Amino acid sequence: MPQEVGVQYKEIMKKYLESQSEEDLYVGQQFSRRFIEKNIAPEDVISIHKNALYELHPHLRKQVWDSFDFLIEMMIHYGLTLREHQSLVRKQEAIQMEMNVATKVQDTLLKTTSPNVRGLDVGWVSKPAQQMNGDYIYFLNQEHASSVAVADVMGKGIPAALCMSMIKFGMDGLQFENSSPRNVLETVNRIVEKGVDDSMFISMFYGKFDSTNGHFHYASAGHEPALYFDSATSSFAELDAKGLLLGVKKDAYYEERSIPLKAGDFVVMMTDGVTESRTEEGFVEMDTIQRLLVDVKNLPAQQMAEHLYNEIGGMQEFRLSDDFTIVIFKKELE
Amino acid sequence: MPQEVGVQYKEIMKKYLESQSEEDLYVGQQFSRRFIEKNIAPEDVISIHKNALYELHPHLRKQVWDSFDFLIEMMIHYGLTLREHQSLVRKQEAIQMEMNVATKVQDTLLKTTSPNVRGLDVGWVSKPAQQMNGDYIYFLNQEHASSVAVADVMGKGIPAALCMSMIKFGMDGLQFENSSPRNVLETVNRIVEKGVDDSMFISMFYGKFDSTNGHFHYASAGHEPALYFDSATSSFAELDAKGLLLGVKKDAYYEERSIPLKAGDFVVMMTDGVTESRTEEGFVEMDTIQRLLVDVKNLPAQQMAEHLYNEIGGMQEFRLSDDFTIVIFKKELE
Amino acid sequence: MNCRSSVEIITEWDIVAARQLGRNEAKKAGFGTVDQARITTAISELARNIYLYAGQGKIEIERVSEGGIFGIKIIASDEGPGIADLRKVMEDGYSTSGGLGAGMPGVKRLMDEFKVVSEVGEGTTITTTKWLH
Amino acid sequence: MNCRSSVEIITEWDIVAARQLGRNEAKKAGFGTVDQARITTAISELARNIYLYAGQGKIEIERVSEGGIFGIKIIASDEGPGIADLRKVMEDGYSTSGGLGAGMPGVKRLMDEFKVVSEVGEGTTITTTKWLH
Ligand SMILES: [Mn+2]
Ligand SMILES: [Mn+2]
Ligand SMILES: [Mn+2]
Ligand SMILES: [Mn+2]
Repeated sequence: MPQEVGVQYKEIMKKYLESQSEEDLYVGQQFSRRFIEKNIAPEDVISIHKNALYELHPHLRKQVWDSFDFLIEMMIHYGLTLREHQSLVRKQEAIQMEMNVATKVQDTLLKTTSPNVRGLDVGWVSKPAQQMNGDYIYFLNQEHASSVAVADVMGKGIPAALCMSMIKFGMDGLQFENSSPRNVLETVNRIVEKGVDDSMFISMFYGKFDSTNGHFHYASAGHEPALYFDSATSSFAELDAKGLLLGVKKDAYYEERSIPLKAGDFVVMMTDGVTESRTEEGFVEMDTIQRLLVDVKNLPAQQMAEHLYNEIGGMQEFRLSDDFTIVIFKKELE
Repeated sequence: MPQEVGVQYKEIMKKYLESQSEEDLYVGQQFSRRFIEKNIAPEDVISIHKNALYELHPHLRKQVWDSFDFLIEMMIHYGLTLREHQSLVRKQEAIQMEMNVATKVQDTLLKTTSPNVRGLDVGWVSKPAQQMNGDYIYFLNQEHASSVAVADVMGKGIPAALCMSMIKFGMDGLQFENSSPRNVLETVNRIVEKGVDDSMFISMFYGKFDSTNGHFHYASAGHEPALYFDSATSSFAELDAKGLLLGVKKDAYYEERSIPLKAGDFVVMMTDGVTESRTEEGFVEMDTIQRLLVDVKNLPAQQMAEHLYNEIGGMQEFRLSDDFTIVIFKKELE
Repeated sequence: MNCRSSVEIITEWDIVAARQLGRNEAKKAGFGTVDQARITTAISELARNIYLYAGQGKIEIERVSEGGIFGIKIIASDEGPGIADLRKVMEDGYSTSGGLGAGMPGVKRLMDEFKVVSEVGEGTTITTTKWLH
Repeated sequence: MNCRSSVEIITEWDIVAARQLGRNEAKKAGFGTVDQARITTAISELARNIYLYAGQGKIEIERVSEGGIFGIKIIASDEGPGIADLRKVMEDGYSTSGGLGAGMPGVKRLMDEFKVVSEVGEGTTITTTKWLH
């Protein structure tokens, strides 16, 4: 460690010993902040201190100096921990960089294209609570139908990301003729069941808007019910269907249901990050969500989704405790 | 911090001040090891030390005690770093657990089955340098052909793992009629090019043994050449074919070549983790690899692969600097 | 038990005044030397943040008690630019590598309780308490 | 410049003897108090490992020089069970949480150069050097 640190230390301490002023302690502490950066270990500080004291008061009894040697010995393990910390910080930075790359890869890998089918207005928002999103939206676009899978992978981070890529490629391989919600969930369930071990579960809601007859078909693998807004009565109903989480059982059965959508009706598909949003006052009530949706029911679907996120996210100061995903399918006015 | 630590500290220091023996320092240091575990910060140690010295030598001049107050002030930032370290260690442990889950998911996701086609003996080894493997082996088994893709994803860890899952699902979707090496690489290249951003490259060697005519067909996307052993002349030749790394260019062209395999001939496909193994004496020479293979040429392919790993891995004390993958296709003796 | 003293932070020397006040109050409240130093360091960091990022503000120090336990509460407030990304500010900066000193996470670690309220364009108020154990 | 002294490690008290020898040699070589303490701690850890895991072994201490720079070399050897997974032993154990003290990574950090040779069933030899800067 540089000689000059010792000289400065002595000067600052000398002033403090004369004045005992807060100012000198402040100067001293500002000075000490640089120690760690300069790789000066705590045992080095004791040694610097001992030397400074010796130069200022050389005639103290021998035991004082011996006691400093003892103190140095007691500090060695702190010095080791400090160096360990520095290596851990570097490791952590490397992991952070890796996560940044992984997030970019995931974004590119999982990108999906909003549907564009006549008569349907689609909006969506998906925000991760931490760096990597464990919620997943997949759009399937066909000539006369628009479908969406909204999934929530249990767990977060890297394992969840791997699972999602599996879902994506599984769904990429789906043939047109099998794209009914029930068939999709059955197929994806088989892929997930085969591909991952028992500790991984995925909930999924699959909704399909058929533009030929204006019906919304859906099935659910243990997912949050969707919300259906009936514009005629200005009331909400939950859309749910029976079905196990993906990956639990090889030959799971998924119920398929449907509902006609009239102009101005909309369906809101969500993950539990929306319905179980926690604020300082407790969970966000379903009533609140419905009220927020009604407030903006005449806006385009994308603005509706963003409004819901801004309001509910805002209630928790955007410190989400879970990934937050909303997809809105809204039947356009003729 | 517990009162009793101070009492013990004083006793140990007192003995040391009387004897100045190494034994007392040893006892002292063993005692100090527990400090960090007990959440005693370095500034606490200074305070304990000051009190102990005061009880042993109360009549030292005032400046000594003031100097300890100064020293405490200088230690505060060390104490903070220590606490930061403890929080970082916990974070690191959480990441480690996540990585363990991810590795398990990856293992299940990417599992592949060794081919079982008449006349061909297959062996393979794939060892990661760190926790997650960035090399990837994919076997494709057909009635009269056995194929293998050996890939090395640039980069390691999580982003690499995501890429591999993409390759796997891409290849799962391949149709039988398109399984010629050139077609496979062209298809996978399109998937990779579409799926990942420009920072990700993958090298791949694709080899296909056709049991109907005993030929080995191959193509390469910027991968290490394979080694062909001609049992008739007991000599090696490199098998290479022109082709860009996967993901560089959308419409990359891949050359396809082939070679007849006679009984006792074998082909060794590797990643650069094998050919660029670094030992204390420098890189492992190709000669060494060839000699090691000849030594065991009469053993089953699996044992050959393991022998190569044990020898080359051993030279670097199994601290691999890169993922290490070998696949051996050996034409069986009639 | 409701005497609140305060120091306006305008120049760097006011940081020293705030420290001095904090140390005195901590001593009077019965904290030992090491905790006095910790409380003073927390005040120092809060005051420096005001000085550096808000230009000016105020440090208030109050002795408090709750359920028979005594402690010291520090309120650092300013009408500066506010903190846009609280999550980021509260993240460990790993003082080893950074040059910014202890920062918010450091203050949180030095004290027992910690709360930030901040609005962009409106200012920031940080309330933090240390209890006599 | 080739005097090698050594201590047999059989009982816990031999650890103290090895420390004493190391401290004396480090002092003679011209290391300051703090580095003396670091070298002694490294020896202490190595000797304790021998005592705890190999039962018995030897610590040798040698003054060395290379290109005009002087230093001290410690060789810790035993014929104990050896280390099966060197990679794991060299990993940071994060002494904060573990109870095993500094361990191998700690010794490596206390010194400048470090090398382990170990064979299962044959024993372990650790060679580590610190240079006078
Ligand atoms: Mn989730
Ligand atoms: Mn969720
Ligand atoms: Mn690689
Ligand atoms: Mn490689």
